[in-house]
Amino acid sequence: MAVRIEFQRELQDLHEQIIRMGAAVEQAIGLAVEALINLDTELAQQVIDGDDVIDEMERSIDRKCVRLIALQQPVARDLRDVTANLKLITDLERIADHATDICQAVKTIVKTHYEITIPHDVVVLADMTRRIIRAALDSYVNRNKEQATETIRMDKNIDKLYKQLKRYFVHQIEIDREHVATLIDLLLIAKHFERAGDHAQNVAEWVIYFIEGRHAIYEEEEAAHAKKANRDR
Amino acid sequence: MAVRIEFQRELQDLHEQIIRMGAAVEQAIGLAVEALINLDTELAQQVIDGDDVIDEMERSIDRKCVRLIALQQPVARDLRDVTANLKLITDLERIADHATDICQAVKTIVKTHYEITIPHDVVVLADMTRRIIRAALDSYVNRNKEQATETIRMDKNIDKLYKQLKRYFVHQIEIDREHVATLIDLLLIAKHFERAGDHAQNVAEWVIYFIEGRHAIYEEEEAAHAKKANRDR
Amino acid sequence: MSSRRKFADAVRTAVTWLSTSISVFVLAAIFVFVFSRGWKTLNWEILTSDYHPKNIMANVVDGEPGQFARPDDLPADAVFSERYGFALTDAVDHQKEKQMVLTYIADDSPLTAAVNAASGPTRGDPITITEDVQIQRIDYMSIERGRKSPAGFMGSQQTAAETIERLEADGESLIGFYYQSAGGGMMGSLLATLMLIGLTLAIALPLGVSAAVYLHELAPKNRVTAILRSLIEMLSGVPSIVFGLMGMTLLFSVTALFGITTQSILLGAMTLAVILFPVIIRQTEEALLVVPDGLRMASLSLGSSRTQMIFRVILPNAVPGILTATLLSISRVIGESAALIYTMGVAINDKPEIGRGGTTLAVQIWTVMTGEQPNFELATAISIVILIIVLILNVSVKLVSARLNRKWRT
Amino acid sequence: MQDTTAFLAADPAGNIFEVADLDVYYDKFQALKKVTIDIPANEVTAFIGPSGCGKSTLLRCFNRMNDLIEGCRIDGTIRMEGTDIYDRQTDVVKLRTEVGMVFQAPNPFPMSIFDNVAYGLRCQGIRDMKILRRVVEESLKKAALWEEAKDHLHRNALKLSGGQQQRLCIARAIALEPKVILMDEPTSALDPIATAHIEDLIEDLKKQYTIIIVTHSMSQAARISDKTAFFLLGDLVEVGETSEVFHVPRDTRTEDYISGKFG
Amino acid sequence: MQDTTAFLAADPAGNIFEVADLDVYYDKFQALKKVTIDIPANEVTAFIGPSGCGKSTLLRCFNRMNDLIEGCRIDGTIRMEGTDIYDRQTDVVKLRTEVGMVFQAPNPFPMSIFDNVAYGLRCQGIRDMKILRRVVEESLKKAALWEEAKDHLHRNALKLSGGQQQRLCIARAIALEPKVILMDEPTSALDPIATAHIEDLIEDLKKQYTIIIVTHSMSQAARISDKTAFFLLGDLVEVGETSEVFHVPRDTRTEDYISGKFG
Amino acid sequence: MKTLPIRTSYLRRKKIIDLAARAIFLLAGLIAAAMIVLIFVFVAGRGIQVFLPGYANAQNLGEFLTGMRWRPDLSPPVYSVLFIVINTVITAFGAAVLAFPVSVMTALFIVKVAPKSLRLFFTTVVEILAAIPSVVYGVFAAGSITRLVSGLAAAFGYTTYGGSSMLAVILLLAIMIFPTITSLAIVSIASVDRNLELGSLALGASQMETNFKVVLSAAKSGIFAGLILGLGRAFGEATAVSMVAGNKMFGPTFNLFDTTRTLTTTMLSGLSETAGVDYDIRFSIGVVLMIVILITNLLIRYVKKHIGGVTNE
Ligand SMILES: Nc1ncnc2c1ncn2[C@@H]1O[C@H](COP(=O)(O)OP(=O)(O)OP(=O)(O)O)[C@@H](O)[C@H]1O
Ligand SMILES: Nc1ncnc2c1ncn2[C@@H]1O[C@H](COP(=O)(O)OP(=O)(O)OP(=O)(O)O)[C@@H](O)[C@H]1O
Ligand SMILES: [Mg+2]
Ligand SMILES: [Mg+2]
Ligand SMILES: O=P([O-])([O-])[O-]
Repeated sequence: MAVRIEFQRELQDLHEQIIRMGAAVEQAIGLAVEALINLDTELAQQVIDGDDVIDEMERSIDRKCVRLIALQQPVARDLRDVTANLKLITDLERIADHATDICQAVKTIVKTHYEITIPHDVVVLADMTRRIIRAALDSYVNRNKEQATETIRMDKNIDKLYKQLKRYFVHQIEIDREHVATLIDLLLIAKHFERAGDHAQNVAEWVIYFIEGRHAIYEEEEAAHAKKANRDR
Repeated sequence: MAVRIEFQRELQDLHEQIIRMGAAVEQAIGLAVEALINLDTELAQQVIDGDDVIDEMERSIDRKCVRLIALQQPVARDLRDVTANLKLITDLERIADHATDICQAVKTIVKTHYEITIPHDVVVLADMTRRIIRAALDSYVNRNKEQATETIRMDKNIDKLYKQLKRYFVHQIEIDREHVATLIDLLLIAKHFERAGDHAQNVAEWVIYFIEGRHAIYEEEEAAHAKKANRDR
Repeated sequence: MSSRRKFADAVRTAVTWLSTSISVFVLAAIFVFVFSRGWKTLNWEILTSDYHPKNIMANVVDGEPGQFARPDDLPADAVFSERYGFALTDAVDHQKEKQMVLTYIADDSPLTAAVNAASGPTRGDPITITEDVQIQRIDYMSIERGRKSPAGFMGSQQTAAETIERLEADGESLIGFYYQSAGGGMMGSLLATLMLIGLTLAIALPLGVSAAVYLHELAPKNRVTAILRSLIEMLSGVPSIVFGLMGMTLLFSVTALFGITTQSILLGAMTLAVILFPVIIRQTEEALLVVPDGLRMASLSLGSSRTQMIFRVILPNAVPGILTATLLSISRVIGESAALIYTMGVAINDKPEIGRGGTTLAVQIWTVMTGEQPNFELATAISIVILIIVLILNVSVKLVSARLNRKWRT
Repeated sequence: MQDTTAFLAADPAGNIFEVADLDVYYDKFQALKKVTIDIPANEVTAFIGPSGCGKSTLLRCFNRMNDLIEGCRIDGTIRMEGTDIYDRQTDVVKLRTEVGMVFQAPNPFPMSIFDNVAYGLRCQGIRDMKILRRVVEESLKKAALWEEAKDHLHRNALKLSGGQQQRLCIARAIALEPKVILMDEPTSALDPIATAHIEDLIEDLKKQYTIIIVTHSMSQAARISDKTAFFLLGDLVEVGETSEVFHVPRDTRTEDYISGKFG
Repeated sequence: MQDTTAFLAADPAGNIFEVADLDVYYDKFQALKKVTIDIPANEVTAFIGPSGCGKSTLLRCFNRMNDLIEGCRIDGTIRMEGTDIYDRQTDVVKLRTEVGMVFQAPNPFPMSIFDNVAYGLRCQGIRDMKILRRVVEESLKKAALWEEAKDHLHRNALKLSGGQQQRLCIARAIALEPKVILMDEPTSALDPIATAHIEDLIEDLKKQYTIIIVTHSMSQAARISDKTAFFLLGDLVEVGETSEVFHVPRDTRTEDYISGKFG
Repeated sequence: MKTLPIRTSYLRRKKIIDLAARAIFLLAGLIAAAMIVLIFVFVAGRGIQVFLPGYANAQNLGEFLTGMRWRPDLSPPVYSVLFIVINTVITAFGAAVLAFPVSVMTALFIVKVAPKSLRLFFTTVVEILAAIPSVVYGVFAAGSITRLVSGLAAAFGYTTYGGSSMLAVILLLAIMIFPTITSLAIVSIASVDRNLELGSLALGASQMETNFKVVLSAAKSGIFAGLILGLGRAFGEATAVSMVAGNKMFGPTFNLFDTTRTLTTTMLSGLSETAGVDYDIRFSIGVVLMIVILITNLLIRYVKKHIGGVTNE
């Protein structure tokens, strides 16, 4: 017979709220990608307007976490659960912010230069970002360490693609003087996607922290550190 | 007579650790600015190498916060203290990350084009960023709501300056084909400073949350929201 | 531990062992004394017979002498009549008077078939005498004088030997005899004791328990109650002899209302009831005290009235305590002497009545001990009876209070 | 309800008790000082504060158990659904059937489980076994004890474990269909597991009853109550939503107390 | 120390107690089952677990208070600094001067504060008032009671408040300069403020003494202990650094217990 | 709204029954409490009577209180009580001095030292001693203590009146008050908090040190209550004492082997008629006896308060 039913219910509530927030964030990024591809300002504006809702979601979850800690004083798994949530929503919110920024940029692009085709790689990057966010959220929903690790791995590719894109844009700007502003905006958009991917990776790391009780990167970096220290000698 | 001496001591410890981390982050940004102005790759590398230390600091503080919550089960002010810390170090770490990215960019710039003069406004932006970080940390150390509010206000100027700079760079790129890569890097550096400023603002917001028990932006946005809702009708 | 500490410990232990053995020794001494002196005396007879001997005059139906043989197991000090088939022994009774006891009677001795000679409705009723009666006088047809003559104390013969010799020598036939039942019994005191116990409890228990309930459950916790309480407490410090005095002044006037003008069992019972108030109140209160306060709170918070609380929750739980109080009271009644000496008198009454005086077993001991010649035999015999009753009560109290204690465990 | 008097009597804000300017004295000692507090219906209100601050004293005012304490004097008013319970005409015995109470140490009567629960009803003159049986079953079910007890209804209640006994005491109070259940440190004699069960039960009961609970455990107050009132030396220092009180207390004394610092 | 035997005797890992395969029986009932645990010196070790799991039983083994319990039997070994305390040659009285104990309910002797603290010394044959006075003062200072008590050293100890009494009991134990102080739920009879004081004191004492504490309060174990051992039905389920046990317990039963779920 | 079928008629009846029952309980309490007052009033009233001028053969109060002779056989009879009071005090305290240490040690033994198997036995011994009625003690004393005393006296070259003597009284009383003191001591020692004892043991005291230093001092107040009770019994004991006192006609008696006379034996001596000076004077003695007991109680309370060196304030 399980006890502390009330607390279990509250924790359940919290998870649902986070999943809802995750869904909202995912949607925001999804819409941002669409707005970008179709250069749809209306859609972009929709995302921008929606950001407030996500911000409010974050704060509400924040409050809920702190309230749970204050009132229910969880320990062990329960505490890791709450603190991981507390940290992870920052990242979710950040992703949404980046979606907003992307949409802002889309609006600027449309305003300055309507007839541009979005480079294919940006679309790929956007898609990868959407996928990594989805993966991170899935790993959260399923409390699945493998999925989380996979998510972290995905970010590497995003970073690689972004670097590629950056070189591409520098080149493009050098040759296409007309569209400097737009290209720069596109570059910044890519940067935003890359950043969003980073945050998704963070979410996955928090999932691992929740499951394992320690920071995922910790050991890896520890090892890296040790290696470096060795090298430095 | 104060009781729970041990807990008070641990909390004190935590504060000192955060202040140390803050100092390290401030220094990182400071050095990044210097590296940028003098285009000093060695300094830049130093900042990049130092990032690991700051990352480890974040994780250590993270662990300490969670341990404090688990073991000491703080409530009220103490709990706000710990949770605010838990959130705020994410931002501090992010600032340091941006410092690293700036230094990374500095290295690229030096590699591609040595003889550039950094636009004055970038230096101003860098300086403002350094100041806002210092202000945020001061407000944290002094638990001072006025300082924190002031910090938040400072970010407005940074944002404004960044927008100005972006326009400047677009223009510059349009006219200076040779240095596209460098200029784009400079733009991204500016973006990083702007972002760092954003995070400093977040730190200040957490300070206010700690003092007030509610999110600083909350009411403001609430008001904004209400206004918007009115407008929408 | 240092050897000095070990030695000190050993000394301390030895002291406690020694002290305790004193009490065991004393108890053993008392029992040995009482039983060794009283056990011989104690028998069914003495339990059921009266204290005051009864005098009986009888005529023998057929007093012709026969020929009897002295039985072998007759003790040497018994004097045997070969013609009439009985034996007498010299003895001293509980009042230290010389007696001749019929120690043997043959199956067809003339004494076995006798009729009541005293005038009255029972005249002519057959009488069977048994051994151990005290023969005062034997009437016989004297050869010498040719008429009815007495032998024994009422004649001039003072000893069994003289009496038998007289009968053997001079007795043509037996006519009748006069004897005393053994007496020295405790039946009357036993009955008086039982009556006293019943009466005392009937008065003391309801009052005592009610008073305890009042003090513990209802009384406001203020000065007045504290004073009431200490007044009752003081009662237990008053020596019982003073209660005797009180009985004779205060309660005497109460019994006078019932038309009783002498010392009486009722007066004794009322006096004892007062003595027992503190005992019963304390025992009951103790039992009430063990009832956890939570139960009272619980009962009241469930909307019961005080009275409902008392009768449904408190008293049922105090029953073992009240039982203990009862047993202790009985014990006290049985043991009490000084107060009763004043209120019930010292005269042993074989037919006790509520409105008349009498002695309890304890007072009977006092009476027989303070006569001209202390009668240790009877006193110790009664003591044995008292001790046995007291022991039984003691064990019962233990069983009851063990139950009381068990109840609140877990 | 359109009737104005009824409207005035009924509490507009959904408070079942309204305490105004309550002073309680034990002889000369003032245990509560000008306490004014509203107790909302169908919520859990927790009283916290250091030992001797008057929590239990206030609790006992609600069913007038203080009447039983010598020298206890009360000033001010306590209204239950609009009527002053310290009025001369108030039937104290009836009040106590409407305001049940559960004590610190489980105190079942030394009778069978059934008789325990039926006790209050019998005191009200209800003898009908059909009714008794129905109410006992319902009450035990509400107190989450039915499953464990249904096969031993006639076993002595003292055989139950501490936690079960406490639930029995709750069932006993529920049997009278009270509006309010007062609990004075109901779990301080229990181990953590039994405590967790009682807390779950309280969570469940608050849908139907108003619950006022005194507790020494701040974390318990935090966990289970909707409102928390903090007392200090007879003063009501602060009362508010529990989440507020434990997150952003308004008074520094509350702050210090709940975070374990003092003075 | 170069002496090898001394080196062997002294514990390499800094453990003051080493319990190996300890079984404790009360008549037929086995209260502890093959318990193996090391108690590190100069740290606070907390024993937690549900009622009846054997915490107190194990605690009482360390100063052999179990010897006083009828029918209590012990198998296995407990070494204190390398020597078996259940050896025949062990002087129990001496052991108890080295392993002090503080009980659940404060139990000062009905004597003056001074005599309470001096009691243990006097039992050891120390009569010199100069020494006694010095030790009493030091002990009271260490127990953070000196300031409150120094002006009433000859007042009856029963006049102190519960928390002060408990600190007095700690001072009393300290006076004998023990190596270990055992505490069996030392604050469960105290209010939160007094509890906080005792906890601070424990924090302070652990620099000089090894402390083993049994507690029902998981949050207390979390707050003050360095190591936590969790018992269940006579089994030692888990022992480890407190921060680990409360953050990442290895056993799900520990997890369930400390987070208040069960079964 | 309540669904319970509660009848108001029942509730009204409940209230009336409640009030009536309470009145009855109160009455019982008042009666019990009034008795002691009535005793004083009535006994003292009758006791004072003999000194009042209207009384036939009225006695002189001063002589009654200060004289050293009790001669009801003279004419006019002489009744004076001072030497009897002195004798009473000597015998009672003598008995207490003998019994008290033995009692306390025995109680300690029974509760703390005796092996568990013997504990019940010894407890029972004390309980039986307590339950034995005083007349039985009297018979025992008259039959055996007196013999012991006369043997002892012979050894010291004294003669006694068949063993009836002050020493016999003291021994008898010591035996009689022993169980009283012991049982109270047992109760108070047994109720000493086990935790105190464990506390002492945990401080490295041995079991015996604990018993003497901690247990006894914690049980102090109960033990003294026992002493008071025992002394009360010694003062008030009548029947048993009068079987061995010998009732000396003058005094006071300081020789252990000489006969003595106590207040209670005087009250029981020559009890024949129930009227006249010789009877009424017993009430005066009763008053004296109660005053003596009262003074003794106050005295012991005072001593107890100032024993042990720990101020309770
Ligand atoms: N019956 C009483 N007589 C006299 N004073 C009392 C009585 N009951 C309580 N007090 C005093 O009133 C004050 C408040 O007592 P109360 O029992 O309400 O405190 P509390 O907050 O419930 O404390 P705790 O947490 O210890 O139960 C205390 O100082 C107490 O000493
Ligand atoms: N003296 C005893 N005789 C018999 N059984 C005992 C005795 N003391 C304890 N036990 C049993 O041994 C088991 C362990 O008892 P112990 O007192 O060590 O538990 P605990 O964990 O300290 O519990 P708590 O938290 O209730 O103090 C329990 O089941 C208890 O019933
Ligand atoms: Mg209370
Ligand atoms: Mg225990
Ligand atoms: O969202 P970031 O500012 O951390 O890139």
